This record gives sequence, structure tokens and C-alpha cells, in this order.
Amino acid sequence: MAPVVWLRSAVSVLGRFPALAGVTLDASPGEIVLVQGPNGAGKSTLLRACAGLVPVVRGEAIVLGIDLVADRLPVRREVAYVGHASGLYDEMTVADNVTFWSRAAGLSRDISAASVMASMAIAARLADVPVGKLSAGQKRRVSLALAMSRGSMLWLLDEPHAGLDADGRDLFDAAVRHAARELGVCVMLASHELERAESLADRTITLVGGTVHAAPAAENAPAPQVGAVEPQVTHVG
Amino acid sequence: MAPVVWLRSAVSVLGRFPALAGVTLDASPGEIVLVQGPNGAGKSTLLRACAGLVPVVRGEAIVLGIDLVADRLPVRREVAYVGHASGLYDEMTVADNVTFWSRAAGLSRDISAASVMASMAIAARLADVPVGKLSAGQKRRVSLALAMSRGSMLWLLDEPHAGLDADGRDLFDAAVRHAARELGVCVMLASHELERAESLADRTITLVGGTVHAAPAAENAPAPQVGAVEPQVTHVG
Amino acid sequence: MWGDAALVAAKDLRLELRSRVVTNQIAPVAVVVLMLFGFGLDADVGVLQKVTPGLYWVTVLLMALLAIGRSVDAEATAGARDMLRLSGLDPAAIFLGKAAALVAQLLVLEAMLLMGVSLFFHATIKGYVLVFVAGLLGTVGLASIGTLYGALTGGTDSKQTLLPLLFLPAVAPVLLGAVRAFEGAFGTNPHPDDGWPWVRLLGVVAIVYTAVGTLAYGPLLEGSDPA
Amino acid sequence: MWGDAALVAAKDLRLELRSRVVTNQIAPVAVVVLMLFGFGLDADVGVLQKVTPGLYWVTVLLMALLAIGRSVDAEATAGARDMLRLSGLDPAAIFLGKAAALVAQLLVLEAMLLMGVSLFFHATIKGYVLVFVAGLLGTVGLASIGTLYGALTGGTDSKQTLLPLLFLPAVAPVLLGAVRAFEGAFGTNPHPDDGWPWVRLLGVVAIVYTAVGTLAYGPLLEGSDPA
Amino acid sequence: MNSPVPEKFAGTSASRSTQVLGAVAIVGLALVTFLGLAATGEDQDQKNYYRIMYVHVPSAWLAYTCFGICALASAMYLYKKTQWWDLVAGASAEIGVLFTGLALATGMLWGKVTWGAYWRWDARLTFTALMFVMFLGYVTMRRMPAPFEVRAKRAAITGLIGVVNVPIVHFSVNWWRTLHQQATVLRPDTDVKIDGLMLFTLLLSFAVFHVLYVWLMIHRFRLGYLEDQVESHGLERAIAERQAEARGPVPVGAGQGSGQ
Amino acid sequence: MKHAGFIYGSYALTFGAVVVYAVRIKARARKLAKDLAPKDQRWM
Ligand code: HEM
Ligand SMILES: Nc1ncnc2c1ncn2[C@@H]1O[C@H](COP(=O)(O)OP(=O)(O)OP(=O)(O)O)[C@@H](O)[C@H]1O
Ligand SMILES: Nc1ncnc2c1ncn2[C@@H]1O[C@H](COP(=O)(O)OP(=O)(O)OP(=O)(O)O)[C@@H](O)[C@H]1O
Ligand SMILES: [Mg+2]
Ligand SMILES: [Mg+2]
Repeated sequence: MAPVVWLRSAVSVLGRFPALAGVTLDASPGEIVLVQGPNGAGKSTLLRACAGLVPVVRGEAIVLGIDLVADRLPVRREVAYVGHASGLYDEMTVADNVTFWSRAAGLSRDISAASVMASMAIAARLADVPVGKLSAGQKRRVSLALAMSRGSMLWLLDEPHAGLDADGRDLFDAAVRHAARELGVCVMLASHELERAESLADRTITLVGGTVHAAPAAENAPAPQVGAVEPQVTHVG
Repeated sequence: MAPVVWLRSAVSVLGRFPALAGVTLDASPGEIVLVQGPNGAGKSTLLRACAGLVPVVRGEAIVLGIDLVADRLPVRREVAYVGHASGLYDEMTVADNVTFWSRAAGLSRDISAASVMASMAIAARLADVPVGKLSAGQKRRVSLALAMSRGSMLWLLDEPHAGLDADGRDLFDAAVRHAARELGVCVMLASHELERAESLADRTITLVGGTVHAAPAAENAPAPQVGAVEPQVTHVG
Repeated sequence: MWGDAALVAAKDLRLELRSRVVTNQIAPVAVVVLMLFGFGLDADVGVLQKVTPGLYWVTVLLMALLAIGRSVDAEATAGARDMLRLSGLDPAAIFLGKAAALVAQLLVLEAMLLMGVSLFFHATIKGYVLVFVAGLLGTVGLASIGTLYGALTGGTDSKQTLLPLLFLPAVAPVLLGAVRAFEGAFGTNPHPDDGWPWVRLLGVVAIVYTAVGTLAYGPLLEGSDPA
Repeated sequence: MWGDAALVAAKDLRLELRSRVVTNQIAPVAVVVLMLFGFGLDADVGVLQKVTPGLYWVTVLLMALLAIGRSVDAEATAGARDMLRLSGLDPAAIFLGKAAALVAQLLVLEAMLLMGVSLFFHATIKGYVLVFVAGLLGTVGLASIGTLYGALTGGTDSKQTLLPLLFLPAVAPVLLGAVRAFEGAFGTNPHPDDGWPWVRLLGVVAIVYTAVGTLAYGPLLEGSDPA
Repeated sequence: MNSPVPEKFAGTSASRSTQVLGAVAIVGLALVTFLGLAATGEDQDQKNYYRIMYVHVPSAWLAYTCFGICALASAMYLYKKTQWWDLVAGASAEIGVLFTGLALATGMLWGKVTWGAYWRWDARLTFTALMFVMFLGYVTMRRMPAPFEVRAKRAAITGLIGVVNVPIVHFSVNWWRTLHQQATVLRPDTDVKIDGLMLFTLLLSFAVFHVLYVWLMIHRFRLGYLEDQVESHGLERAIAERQAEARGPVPVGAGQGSGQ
Repeated sequence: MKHAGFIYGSYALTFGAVVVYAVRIKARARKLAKDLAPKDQRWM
């Protein structure tokens, strides 16, 4: 199967700093890939680049069949991304937030806020509490539940375990496994909780200084099909 | 030795919600106490109450010899607290932030920003980067380094491991052990990474629904000395 | 796209309903500002009446700035911007929705302010239709410029650019046109033209900026947080 | 305490230097407001000159509102407030430092505005000393009242906007005194008194509110985060 | 602290004293209305409009009293830190807002008939309006949810600052010579200028309004106390509920806290 | 009387507002007191 994420010497720059300094990477449908590495290695930037939030300025990047170098905007609505910050509206209640973001994502009106909340076992009493009042873990659960409800084929999760309690972790891991195994979703997660994350992942990639340090398998898939893109090799650094 | 943290049926309210619903707890100098429990159990609120950031409205609370029910303000400058959010000024550089907060805490001018940064192995190149640009783990390191530099006898750390890489964790654990063993600092940490945290802690307390669910030892220390406080038992509920 | 715009507008109005900042807090402020103007210029009633349209629109501008601040703050955190970008909402829809919510809030404020002005400044409205049309068009112009301006200033890095200076030439014609139109409507205009010609200016500006916003909001939302 | 105050003031000014919100965002708004009045009243220079002091201070007031909002925003996130509370900084020092930084920023704006006014409104300054003293005292009054109320209303769910509701009424005497003093200095005062008596009022307000702020800032900072 | 409420008054904020005060206030107001609208004669230049005075002036003065008491109670709160003083301050300020509003409204009606406009840019009018807005802010602030001590301390400081407006309003006519009536009764030189019956009516009205104030204060204070009580009972209940939640089945993964 | 409406109106407004306010606080007190035991209803 064609890789969902296909990067060849991808470079991304934050300010003037090349947070990704030439990353080559394949991830296939149904695969759970753990991205690990020291602080500041570029893990978050890698996930954000795949989500189309950060431009890839050198190299090649094709995600979900979309060429990010040519136009990264279309990929955004296709991925499910959870970053370090929640981005929910603090002043709006949990239910209102869930409803708004589900509608915005074009989810069917049949999917109720309650059912989204239930997917991460968020207590019903919290539905009417403003998100700003939630505990860290409760907020995290809302973000994860929203992301997982999008029906995306690529999940990009930045330290998803952070803040979750034991139950939450089990629930989350089960959801990820189910998505990968049953639905063929490709999951990339960055994490520092190596034991937990490695037991969940099929494969681990170590990022150091913006480049892949050690990947167990050589990345050798051919470029996936894209609209009208000639694979041009522009290796940098 | 008199306990550093001495709580008896302490209640704290957020909005109208009793996030702490009667917590009884002792923590002694040199002790590392892990606070665990499900999301929303009140771990963060407990740490914030001990730091004097959230009022204790029922019960008794004496921290570092200061009666929090009578006046919780004096305790604030005595503790080292790191919460979920960093609170650093995003627009100011790391060095400027470190300098400002160290001076504010009354640290000697001899202690340079570089030496504070070194305590959590923060790369020197980051000194001139605005804090808002740092990666999650880098930011966490700055917060921890600042807290640990205050020379406080009570460290209140909310999920300190979150965001730290393997090196950072080792560094942090070593610093905590050193502070507790050599300097007699009392450390309370909330965490969901039970394995790591339990290996660091001397004792684990489980908080569920705002009350201590299972503490291995009965809390039976007498009230520590305080200015002019009669220990009055005001159990609630 | 219209559905998305309605969704966003409803969301912004819901945020307002929850906090009631505009109705309960910005509105009284508007009244107080008017009073300060009135008292600051009390010297003679003639001057006061002459400057009433100007004071009215300056007050509206201040209210608009506060309201825009609120509208921008809602999406100000890095996380919220990401969510919005990933949401699948058409940027044009986001722009239209946010501007519409702003128009709704400002119109309520302006109606109140108009009552205040006629009570306290003894302004007598001679042309109701003119006031209504000029008010509406001026508000649409302000709201769309404001929403654009918000996108420019919302991201952290753009604060260091001079982009916000664009606000200046954009908002000046709106305020000017609106003031002139109101001078016509209040009968305080020394010139014989009755204000309607200015309405055309307001209409053009409203249309142009709504169009510009609809097209440019995407790139702005995009470019406003380079980190 | 003075050292702490200087530390806080330096920090606030550094934040402004990095973000340039006052220079890039607030100053243009001030220019728009002045232009608006200028165009609105250009027909008659006599009126324009008569109301110049009033317009000047009303504009200063608007800018002060925006700048105070900014100063409050710096500590608006939950984390930043916690840090400040735990910092061991004397609240009085925080107050003095924040107010001083605000005074510095406002003085720069006022100087620019003064040039604008004399250029566009043909205002001729007759009493430079009076303008300077009245401007300084008025600004100190504005800044201390603003910082005080910023703490009073910051951190609540409705931060920027409860602020003006409480701030504007308190600020009325400042505005009044400053306008009268400037009328004296610009020679537009119809009354023969030359404006100096008003400086006394400004001085009293500045001193009273600086004192109140120094004493009350602690409890206010304390109380401002109800959650 | 709590003494039993007589059976008769249970479930209300009334008591023997409020019944008496209420009766006195009603009789007094009836008398003031009679004297004010019928018994007193016409004024030379004001004709009959001046009759508004008997409600306008006492309202304004009572507002001063209200804010004065609010400030006093605020200071006492900061000194004693008791709920009683906080409640007194809050009750007094709220009543003060009511009467400032009435002084404004009646003044505007009066202005319409004498000046021909509801509003003029006069120092007293402006500062009265500002005082109104300020205490409106005070009352709003008291309603924002916050822990008791936090809210009370903030309110106390705001109340103390707000009272500065009272002398400003009072002396504004001397500082800025303007339209509004200069002091007629409370003049520095005690040479009272108005007719005997008019003066009596005005003073009576003043007294009656203050009786009304005491009556309102008692009720508003009791309401404030009830609000605090309900809140604290709600808290007890919430604490009990949360403790029950804790005693319930231990969530998986959360219960095996063992320590060493 | 000329302008009788304004004169009577001011009296009516004053007394009316006081009555409305009084009725409202008394009603609210009644409502809140319902949930409290008599001993908890009064400060003194
Ligand atoms: C909106 C309009 C008005 C407001 C806000 C207002 C406000 C006040 C206030 C606050 C006072 C108490 C002054 C003090 O003793 O400190 C007062 C007193 C008084 N007002 Fe007015 N007023 C208004 C209109 C008028 C008008 C139109 C008249 C009659 C021409 C009037 C006649 C008086 C008189 C006779 C007193 C008693 C003065 C004294 O003995 O000090 N007021 N008013
Ligand atoms: N404007 C800038 N100037 C200099 N360096 C920058 C700038 N913006 C970002 N960086 C650097 O880019 C890197 C971003 O890395 P990223 O956030 O992807 O790290 P990460 O691997 O997710 O780290 P963590 O484990 O801490 O989350 C950091 O090293 C950061 O210091
Ligand atoms: N205004 C409010 N209304 C209702 N509930 C609230 C309010 N504010 C806080 N809470 C609740 O109080 C609790 C706060 O808990 P706290 O943040 O201490 O949890 P925690 O144990 O740190 O959880 P986590 O593991 O997720 O960090 C949460 O359950 C939250 O939902
Ligand atoms: Mg990261
Ligand atoms: Mg927590």
C-alpha cells in the first residue's frame, strides 16, 4: 500500500531555525509509528509539518496523497492532530465546544456531543462546565475525543499520554489500536513515555537535531500517487 | 520533625465545586510524596492549596509553619511550585525570563541566568530565543530550573516529568533526590507516570474525588508550631 | 460556506452571551465615554452639537476596538489558531461569521448610543433612514476592517511588523463618511449636501473590505503565526 | 522595594519593546481619532482650536485604555499570575513598576500627539512648563488609576471590559483638570485663570491614587483570580 | 449567634422591627406626598415644579448616606474581616444605587420642565452620573463568583475608593460654577433661604427617606445573609456529594496506590 | 398645574421604584429561606 506519510529530506524552518533538517520517513496505513527523541529534536515540528501547519521548504513531502510542498492547505482538513495546547474555547462549556468543533469538521449532526465525550469517558457532569475550569487531564480527554471523532486516516498525536490517568491511557491505547488494526488508520505519535508508547507502536523513529537518527527499516517506498507532481529530488543538509 | 505540610480535613472550592473535599495529610522534611489519582481528583488543587494559591475554606492547613486558613499569602514566597502552565513571558527571551524571575525571587545577583539554565541542561543557544518559541520540553526545563533555584524547603511539582526527555527526567530525578536527601527538602509531586514517579517517591497518596483514598500510613502528627493558632478540630462532612 | 459562516457567528455570539461583556460592560462604558466628551466640551452647546457626529463615531470606534479585541482574543492562543486551521472551515466563512457577529453586537451598541446621544447631546435626528443606512454600512465596514485587523494582530510574530498600520488608511474613510452622513442626518452639517453622497462611500468601503476580507482572511490566518 | 519596582517597570518596557503593541497598534488609532476630529471640524478653525485640549485628552484617554489593557494582558494567563504571586515581589512594587512603565509609554504617545495637534490643529502652546507639568501629573494619575483597576478587574472572566466601567468614572477629575490646564496653556481658555490652579487638582489625584494603589494592590492582585 | 426566629417570621426577612419601621415609612411618605403636592404653596419663580424637590433632594442625600455607610462598613470589614460588615456594605451600596438612580431620574424630569432639556452638561449632573456608574460597577463586582474573602476584600476597597465621589458631587457646584442649584439648605452660612413649611416638608421627607433606608437595609442585609447561607449550605452538600463519589467503587488504575 | 405629569410622575417613579425593589428583595428572601432551617435564616 502507498505510504500515508512520505517524506524525503524534508526541511521545515521556524523563524530562522531549521527545526526539521532533512527528514526522510515513510508511514503506511494501519501502522503506529512512535517518534521519540530529546527535547527540541523536532518531533512536534514533524507532526505539525505533516498536518500542514508548518511549511516544508525543502525536500519532498506527500501526506495522504497531497503534495505539501506544492500546497499544504488541503491536508489540514484530512488529518486528526492533537498538539501540546488544547485550543478549545476556555469560556465555552465542554458540550458547546464539542458541538462547535464537530460541526466545523463537517461531522454528521447525528453524532451527539455526548457520544463524542463518551469515547474518552468524560463524565457527563462536565458537559456544562467551561473548558477553562477543567483539570489538565480532562481537557486532554476532550481534545483527544474530538480528534478521534474526525474519521481521519492519519492521526498525529503529540504526547497524547501526557495528563491522562491510568484509565484514560488504557482507553486511548485501545482506541488507537482499534483504529490502526480495524480501520487502517496511520498513527504517528510523539512521546517521552517510552515504555508505554513503544508497547503501543509498531515502529520507533528517533529524531535528533531535526533528522532521523535511527529508523529500524530503511525508507524505500516509491513516491505515492499525487495529482500533478513530479518527484524532484532536492536534498538539503 | 514537625511536618512541612499538615492538613486536616482541608476543603478547597473552585467556583462552587469542592475540588478538595476534606484532605488529611502530613509530609515531613526530606520526604518525597507522590500524589496520584484519576483525572479531576484534585491533585493540582492540592498542590495549589499548599502553595497558597487556592484558599482553604474549611478544615486546617499548616504549611512551612504558616497557617493557611488564617493568612495564606506568606507561604507563597516560601514554596517552589511548578504547575501545568509555565507562566513565563512568551515574548521575552529565556535569559531575560530567568533573570527577571530570579531577581524577583530575591536570588543573589551572583547566580547568573546561565548557571540556572545549566541546572536543567538547557542549551546555551536558547538563551536568546523567546520562551514562546521553545519546544514543550525546553519550556518545562526552564520552569523547573527556576523553581529549583529558589532554595525553598517545599517543592510542589505538578506532573514534572511531562514533556521532559529521558535525559531531562534523569537530571530532574537526581536533583529531587539530592534536595530531599541532602538538604531535607520536602517534595510533593503529582504524576500519572506511576512507575517513574513511584521509584522516586518515598510514599504514595491516592486522591479520589477530592479526598485521600488510600494512604499507607495514618496521618497522626500533632499540629506543627504556628504563631498563634489553637488547633481546633473542625471536621466537615 | 454560508452554513459555516453561520456556525462561526453563532459561536462568537454564544461566547458573548456567556460572558455578556458587550451588553453589560462595553455598553455602560460607551455611555460614560459620551459623558466625558460632553463634559469635556460643555463650554458651549453649539460646539457640542456640532461635534456630536464625530464624538458618536469615535465612541463607536472605541467600542469596536474593545469588541474586536474580544473577538480576536477568542482565537488568540496558538492552540486555538491551529484548531481553526485544521477545522476544515473555509477561511472566508470564518471571516464572514466573525464579522457578522461583530456587526450584530455593534449594531446593538450603536442603537443604545444613539439614544444616549439624542438624550444627552440634544441631537435631533432629522433623517432616520439616512442614520439607519449609514449606520449599517459604516458598521459593516468597521466590522470587516476590524476582523481583518484582528487577524493581522492576533498572531504573535506579526506584532513586530508594520501591518497594523494598514488599519489607519482603511478605517479613516469609513469614519469620515459615517460622520459626514450623520452630520447630514442630524442637520448639523454646514454644507448643504444632505449626507447621502457619503453613504455611497460607506457602501463602497463596506463592499470592498468585505470582499477583501473574504479573499484575504485565509492567507492572513495562515501567515499570522509563522512559528 | 524600589529595586523591585524598577525590575517590574523594566520588564514591562522590555515586553513593549519586543512586541511594539503601543507603537504599532495604539499610536495609529490615536492618529485616526485626531484626523477624524480634524476633518470633522476643519470647516471652522475657531471651534477646532477651542476644543483642541478636550479632544487631545479624550484621545489620550482612549490610548490609555488600550495601553492599560495591554499591560494587564501581560499577566493575564493563569500561569503568569501564579508566577507573580509566588515571586515574592512586593505588590506595592509591582504596582509602582507597572504604573511607571505605563507612564513612560503614555508620555511618548502624548508627546507624539502634541506634535500632531500643533501641526494639524494649529494649536500654539503658550505655556510649555504648564503643558509639561499638567501632562506629567495627569499621566501619572491616569496610569495609577488604570493599573489599580486593571488589578481589580483582571483575571476575572471578563477581563478587559469591566476595567473601563470602573476606571472611567474615577478618571473624570483627571480629564477635567488636564483639559482646563491645557486650555490655559493653549490660551484658549475663556476664563482668565491660566490653568495652574488645575494643576493642583491633578497633583492631588496623582498622589492620592498612587498612594491608594501602593496600599491596595496586594489585596487586589490577590483577589483577582477567583477560580 | 443564631437565635430562633419567631414562628411568624420564619421564611421571610421581616421581623417586629421592620413591621414598625415599614408602617412609619408608609405613613411618613403619605404625609410627605400630601404636604409636598398639596399643602405647600407655590414658589415664585419655580411655580409648581419645585415640588419635585421633596423627592429629588432627599433621594440625593440618602444616596450620600448609603455610600457613606458603605464606605464605613468597608473600612470596618478591612479591619474586622467579618461577614457582617461585608453584608452591610453590600446592602447599603445597592440601596445607594437605587436612590442615586432616583435622584438622576427625578432631576432629569425637573430639568425638562425648568431647563427645557433632560440633560445639561453640568458638573453636579455629570459627577452624579459617574457616581451612579461607579457603584453600579461595585454592585456588579459583588455578584461575580469568587471565594468570600476574596470578593469581600475587593468590594471593600472599591467601596472605599468610590465614596470619594460623594464630596466631589456635593462640592462640584462650588468648584465649577454652573447651572445646578447651589446649596440651599446645607449652606456654609446657615442662613436658610426657604419658606418654613417648605423647609419642614423637606426635612420631614429627609427623615422619612432615612426611615425607609433602615427598613430596606434590614431586609437587604437579611437577604444577603440568606444568600451567603444558601451558598455555604450548597457547599456542604457539594462536599458530601464529592466525598460519596470518593467512597464509591475505586476507578481502575487509580486505586492501587501502595507506596513502599 | 402645568406639567403636572412631570411632578406626579416624579413622585410615582420614586415610590414605585422603591416598592418594586422592596417586593423583589422580600420575594427573593422568601425563596431562599425555603431551603434553610429556621435557625439558619437570621444573623441574630
Ligand atoms: C439629572 C439632573 C439632576 C441631578 C443628577 C441632580 C443631582 C442632585 C444632587 C446629587 C443633589 C444633592 C446635592 C448636595 O446637597 O450635595 C441635588 C440637590 C438639589 N437639586 Fe438636583 N439634580 C438634578 C437636577 C436638578 C434640577 C433640574 C433642579 C432644579 C432646578 C435641581 C434642584 C436641586 C436642589 C434645589 C437641590 C438641593 C440643593 C442643596 O441644598 O444642596 N436639581 N441634586
Ligand atoms: N524562532 C526560533 N528561533 C530559534 N529556535 C527556534 C525557534 N523556533 C523554534 N525553535 C527551536 O526549534 C525546535 C522546535 O522543536 P520541537 O518543538 O519540534 O521539539 P520537540 O521535539 O517537540 O521537543 P519536545 O520534546 O520538547 O516537545 C526547538 O529546539 C526550538 O528551540
Ligand atoms: N468552576 C468549576 N465548576 C465545576 N467543576 C470545576 C470547576 N473548577 C474546577 N472544577 C473541577 O475541579 C476539579 C479540579 O481538579 P484538579 O485540577 O485538581 O485535578 P487533577 O487531579 O489535577 O486532575 P488531572 O490529573 O487531570 O490534572 C476537576 O474535576 C474540575 O472539573
Ligand atoms: Mg514537542
Ligand atoms: Mg492536574
